Amino acid sequence: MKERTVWEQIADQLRSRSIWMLHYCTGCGAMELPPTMTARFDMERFGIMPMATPRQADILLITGYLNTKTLRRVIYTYEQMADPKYVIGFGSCTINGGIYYDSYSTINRLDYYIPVDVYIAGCMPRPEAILEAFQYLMEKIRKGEADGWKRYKENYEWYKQNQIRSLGEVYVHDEFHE
Amino acid sequence: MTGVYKAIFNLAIAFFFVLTLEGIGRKITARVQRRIGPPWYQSFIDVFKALSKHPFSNGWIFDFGVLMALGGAIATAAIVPMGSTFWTPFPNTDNFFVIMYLFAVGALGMAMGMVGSGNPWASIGVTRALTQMLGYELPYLIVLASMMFYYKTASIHLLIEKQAGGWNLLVMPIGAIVAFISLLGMLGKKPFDIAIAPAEIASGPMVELSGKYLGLLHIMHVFSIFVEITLFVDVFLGGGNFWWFLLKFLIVWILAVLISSVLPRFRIEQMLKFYWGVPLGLAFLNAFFVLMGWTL
Amino acid sequence: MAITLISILALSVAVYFISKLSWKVGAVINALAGAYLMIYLFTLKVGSSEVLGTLFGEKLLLTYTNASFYFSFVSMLVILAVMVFAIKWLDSQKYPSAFNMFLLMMTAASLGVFFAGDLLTLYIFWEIAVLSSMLIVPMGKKEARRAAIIYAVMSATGTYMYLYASFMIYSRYGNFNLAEVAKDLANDPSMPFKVTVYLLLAAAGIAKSGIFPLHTWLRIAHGNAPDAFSAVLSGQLVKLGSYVLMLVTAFFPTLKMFQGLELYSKIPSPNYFLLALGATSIIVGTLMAIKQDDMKMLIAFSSVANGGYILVGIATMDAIGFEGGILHVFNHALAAAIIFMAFASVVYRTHTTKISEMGGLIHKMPITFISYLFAIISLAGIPPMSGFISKWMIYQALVRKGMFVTAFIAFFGSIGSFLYVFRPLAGVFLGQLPKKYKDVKEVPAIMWIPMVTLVAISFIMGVWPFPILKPIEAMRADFAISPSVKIADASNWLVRGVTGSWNPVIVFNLFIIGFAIAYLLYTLFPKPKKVDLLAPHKEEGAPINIYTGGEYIYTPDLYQYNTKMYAGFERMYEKHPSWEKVLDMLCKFFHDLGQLVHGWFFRPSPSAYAFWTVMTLLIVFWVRW
Amino acid sequence: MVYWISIILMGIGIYGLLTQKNLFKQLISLAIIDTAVNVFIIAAGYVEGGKAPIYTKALPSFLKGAFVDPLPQALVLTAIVIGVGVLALGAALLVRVKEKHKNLDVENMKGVGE
Amino acid sequence: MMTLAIAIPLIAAFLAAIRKSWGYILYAIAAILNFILSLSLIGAVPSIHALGGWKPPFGINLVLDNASFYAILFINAIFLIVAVFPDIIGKYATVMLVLMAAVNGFVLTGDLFNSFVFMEIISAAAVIIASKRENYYSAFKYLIFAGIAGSLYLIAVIFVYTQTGSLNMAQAAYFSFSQKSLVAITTLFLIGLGVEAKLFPLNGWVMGVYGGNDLAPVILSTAVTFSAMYMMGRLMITIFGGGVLQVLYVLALITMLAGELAALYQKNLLKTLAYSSIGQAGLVLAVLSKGKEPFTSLAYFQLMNEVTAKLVLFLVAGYLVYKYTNLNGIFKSHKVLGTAFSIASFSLVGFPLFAGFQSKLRIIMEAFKGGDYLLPALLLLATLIELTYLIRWNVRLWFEDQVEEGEKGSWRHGFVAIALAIFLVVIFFFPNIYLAPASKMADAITSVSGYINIVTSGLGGM
Repeated sequence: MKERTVWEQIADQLRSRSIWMLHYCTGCGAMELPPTMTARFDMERFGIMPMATPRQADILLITGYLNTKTLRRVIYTYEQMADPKYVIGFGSCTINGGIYYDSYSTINRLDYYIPVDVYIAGCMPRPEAILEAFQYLMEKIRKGEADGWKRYKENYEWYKQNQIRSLGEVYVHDEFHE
Repeated sequence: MTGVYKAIFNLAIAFFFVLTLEGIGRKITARVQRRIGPPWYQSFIDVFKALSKHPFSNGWIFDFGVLMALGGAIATAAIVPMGSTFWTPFPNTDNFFVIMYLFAVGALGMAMGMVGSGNPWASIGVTRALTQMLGYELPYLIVLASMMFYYKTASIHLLIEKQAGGWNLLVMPIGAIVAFISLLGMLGKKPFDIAIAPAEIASGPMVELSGKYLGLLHIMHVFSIFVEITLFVDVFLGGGNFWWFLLKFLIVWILAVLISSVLPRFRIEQMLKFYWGVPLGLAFLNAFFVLMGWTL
Repeated sequence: MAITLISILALSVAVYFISKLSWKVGAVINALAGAYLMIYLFTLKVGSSEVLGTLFGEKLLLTYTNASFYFSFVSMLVILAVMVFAIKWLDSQKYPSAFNMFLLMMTAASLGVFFAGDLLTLYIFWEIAVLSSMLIVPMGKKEARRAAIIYAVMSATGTYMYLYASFMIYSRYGNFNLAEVAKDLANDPSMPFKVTVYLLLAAAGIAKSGIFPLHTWLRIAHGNAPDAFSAVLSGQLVKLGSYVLMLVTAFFPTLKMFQGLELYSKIPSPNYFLLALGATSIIVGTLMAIKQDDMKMLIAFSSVANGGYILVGIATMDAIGFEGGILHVFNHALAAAIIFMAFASVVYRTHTTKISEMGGLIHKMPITFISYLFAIISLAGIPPMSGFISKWMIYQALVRKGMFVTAFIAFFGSIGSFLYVFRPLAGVFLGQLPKKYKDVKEVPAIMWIPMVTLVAISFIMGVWPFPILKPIEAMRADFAISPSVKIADASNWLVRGVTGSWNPVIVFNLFIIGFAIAYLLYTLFPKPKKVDLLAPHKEEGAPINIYTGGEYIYTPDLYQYNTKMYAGFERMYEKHPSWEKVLDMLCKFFHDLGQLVHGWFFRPSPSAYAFWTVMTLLIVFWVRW
Repeated sequence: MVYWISIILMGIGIYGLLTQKNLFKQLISLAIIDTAVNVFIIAAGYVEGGKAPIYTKALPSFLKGAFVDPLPQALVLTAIVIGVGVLALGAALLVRVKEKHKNLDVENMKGVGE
Repeated sequence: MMTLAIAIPLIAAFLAAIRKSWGYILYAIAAILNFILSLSLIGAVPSIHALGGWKPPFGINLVLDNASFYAILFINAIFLIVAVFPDIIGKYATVMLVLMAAVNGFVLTGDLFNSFVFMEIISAAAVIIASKRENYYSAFKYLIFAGIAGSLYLIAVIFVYTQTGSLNMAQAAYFSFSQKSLVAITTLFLIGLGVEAKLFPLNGWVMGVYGGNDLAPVILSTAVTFSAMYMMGRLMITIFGGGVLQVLYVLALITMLAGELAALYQKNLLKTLAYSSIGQAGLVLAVLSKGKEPFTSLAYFQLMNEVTAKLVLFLVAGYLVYKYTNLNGIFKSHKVLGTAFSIASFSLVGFPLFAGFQSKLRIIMEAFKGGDYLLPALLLLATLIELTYLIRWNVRLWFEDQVEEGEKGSWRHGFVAIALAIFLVVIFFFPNIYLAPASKMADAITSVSGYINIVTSGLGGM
């Protein structure tokens, strides 16, 4: 790992204090986010805020399971985010496919397709776990260890291969989209 | 030459003070909602973090628009008098209309750049912002026009001097109330954050902004807030010396934040109907009172 | 003057035959003639006067005043630009020879209107200008044929009222001479006569400059005329109307004429009536412009609104308001000319005027875009372009006079203008480029040079407005409009109003500094990565690079927001009463009346003829006995 | 008395023009009006108890002045000629009208638009 | 010598009736001779010619004063212009010759009954001309109308005779009628002449006749209208001064508006122009009915302008309407005709640079001077309507997408039309070409004593 310059260290400090989050939700995972945001747990006190578009976001929160159809969107969204960007895999679905692991269309392991910085285990993880994960991510950022975005750049070919293997072609191109 | 120094001071105050206030505002909102909220310096972190990221640019008009927006906002913030004749950078040029329209340069730049990003959400947001402008500007301008008629001047620092006997808030309270309601719209605070409704149109004009573009526009927004509230403080609260000015600024800001933290969002035509209803009527009532000489 | 005008009129006929050989040569001759006229304006001495000829025993007088200079200068600026523009643009037109001829003819006639020293000369040149311009209009789109008729009729409505009033004046004072008439009117004891004459004379200006009851021709005529000619229509011809309105409100001593009729704030009620019409046209123009999908019609309605501004400014009977109104003539002329030329360039390449069919042209036609951008900044009245100064002056006057309702309308129009000028900006130039325009190119230099020149002039006048304010101040001195404040204070770099002043140079510098600071900040932080907008032309299957909520969109037209942009606002007045419909009803009424006459008297069988003969016999006997 | 005849004839003529749908009947009505006018002219020149205005050498001198005015009669001759001409022209036209429009009834004529 | 003006065409007509194939040539010769003759008459003004040596007020006499001189000059000039077009005249040369004789006679005659005879001949000839191109029904309607009018005219003549004991016009002018009989006489004359002069509501025939073929409007709307207007002035002003002039004024104003309104509604080019000529006739009559100078001269000035413009319009329209079925954009193929048409129509409207401007503005000006505010207002309203449909036609004929392939045009039409159109422009710059004759005509018409003097003393002519 390259040594960070002073500016980068300062920047990492700032980045760890201001985490703007884009959450990809399939349903059950998103259930746990409102309590995290609202008065009970209040994630804004750590500078974490939900954002509307990938352009503005720093982290991509993947809650719940992915399938071949949604994975395209996730990859696409991830690529639209500005560097540096981080990914949190939320719940066991992103780790091993969760309860739908044996479905023909379920993506079992997110890590093959985009680099994940932090996983949150559980089905479902409690808000405390989410906050814990954020704290952990902040720590990693501060240390400069949250380098998923760099890994993605370096190993782009590998990620691409995985994506193509699973999806056939990453960007949809058929008669409906012309 | 002193004008230039004062202008630079203006900008510095605008940047640091308003960013601080933003943090305070978020804190207050959090407290209203029984949360703890971020620290007061959170906005600084946000701005500089945004600036530190590696952004995407959607073409030269996108860049140009952002620069024009910030440039316009800086130019406007530089000529606004801060509460007293002494803190007036350019006493010959602090005409109200000049400020209002110079302010529009920034808005236009932002609108152009954001629509230049090619994203329809941005266009929708901008059209909403423009429509909203149609709503809040009219009552505001009528109140200001009646004030200029009353004092026979449009120069802000002269207006401040004329209030030595009593604040306009007390001289024409109706006008002040209308202006404050318009101010809420200008600030884009909660019942009137139609343009950047994040849940509806993916934060509207800002949809394509990443990294430093977001940061620069945030700074522009900061200057805009400074101009808007400063105008209100100068024209209605009698300005005052530097510290008084800051205090009044703070109070106005907190009031706006408090109101916005408990209200939901209007729909666009609801907003128009609202502004063209009671506030506009009151503005005309105020103008009528001024014409008749019935001021307090 | 007389010889120049007549020779230019004669030259215009010659140009037709030259253009028949080669229309390019004709267009160049046109441009040279325009340039000559432009220079000629500066060689003329203010106050000189000449006799054009004699008609009905009255001398036709040409007088060169400050107002003549100012208005002809503005006109020539616009016309010259369009003439140069047309050298290349004409190759997209069907009737280049006739266009050249009528354009030059119209130029000479308009100058004649501005030079006219008496009512009759004005009328003659006015009709020539109307006729020649009316014959250019139908060369445009299909709808333009109807437009020409409507234009002719509306214009004639005003003109004939003017004519009627002119002869009323003549039969009373035995004089057509403007200066004499002004004196006579000031001393005339009969108030009804003065009011009638005033309103009837103003009718010509109202019809021509598209003020409220007679504004509907602007939409259809400007919207469908040949594209470059719309620039002349909106930038120059409409100003003929403003000139007449200026004559009747400011040149004629209305304050003295209508003493005792003051309605509000020392404005006599006839003037106030005009002012109300102006204000109405601001509202109508703005609201209608906001909902247009055709970009030329949009700016046509904006011309209605701006004509209203000019009238409001002039009719305030206030020094600064008057100057504001007159300066707005210049500003709007330039802005409208640039905008229409930019649109002509766009149409030249894309062959459509529908906003909803375009988008993203900025990447293909950047210079056109820049011209349009600066023009709308001027049109919306934003510093540092010149458009702000005139609006500022008009506001000053309105505020000083305590005319809050009018001020409200002026503000409404001003903010409304942000809305409507943004619509073509976003819909035509910004956003996604539809596939069919992937091969569009920037227009040739001969077309963009005039636009850019006008932009430069407007810009310079915005930063340093004193040269253009000088003739206006002179005009105000001629008409002795009070209060006599010094508005243009060039030594202190200030533009002064009654309620304050501002320094355009400082404002401009501040803006430059602000922009520099912004640029500094911009370069300090990480370099951006350039992404394409939706780029369907690059390679098939490439991903879109703008945020689409994770969706894949390959058809850029679908990702362009340019229809019903202000749907929320438009919905509030979608059931508005339509003046066009009222006028249509009027037309229908006359038409039906014709049908009635036709059916009753002209079509029937011999029996009916016999009946009418007998009836006439009986009626005449009855009447006479 | 003769005037009355003229007026009645004229009334008949006008009534015919007003009421008849058939073009030929209208033409006849016109002819009746013509006749009415002619009668009127004769009546105008009539002198009560006057003799025929035939001027011979044998005419006694006391009869001078008791002539019926001869000029109107001369006029009537001309008028009749003209009337006949017009009538003939009208009749000729009606033949063509009938050929072209298949009918002489105003309401049933074909191809009479506008 | 005046008699020749009637005699030449009549002789030619007899010859033409004998040898049909000579018709056109005879017509052309007669038209040229007549025009030269009427030019040469200038030396003979003022004079009268007593037919058969019967001195007025006993016999029929022809009167040549300024009014009738310029009228026949103008009328013969029109006949001469029409002579350029053998294709328009076609088989109708004989009738045209009769018409020429009748119109000349109508203008020249100084005898009331004689004028009635000529009027009937004009009507008969006009009816035959109107029946060209199988336009029988309209011709028949015209016949009925003319018949009724002729009867009324005749009754009026007889009235005059019973009052004055003479048929001589000068005698009638000299005689002072009682007010009631004056009214009765003028009313009957008004209606009798009103049919030819296109007075409302006696102008129903116009649409069918003018709109039915190419010959009728060209000659009827010009020469015949001119003679009718001349006679209107002669009878209503010179001979029966006063009388029903006010009624005429009102009817004329209604005529003007009704004609223009109906033209606005009309969709057919020839019929539109027919209505337009009704409107213009209304204007001329309205001005004429003022009964005094300078209105009379302006009325004739306007009439001359209108007739010239109408000649161009009807020539072009008649030519095009029967050549093409769809006229859209047809001027693209007939540029010269189109230019002439446009110039004539602009002149009709009264745009500056064209003749109509001179006359219309003068009328407005004089009306104002005379304190009449109604006429200018209605005139301008009518002009507005006129402008609407003329511009509509111009735009349609020039700019609409061409449907039919254009054919090669006739040079005769092009030449004559453009020459007349340029003449209209010339008149704008030198209005005296028309205004001087018009004012001389008006002088002669308004001067009652002058007319009586000519007839009673000026027995010089042949």
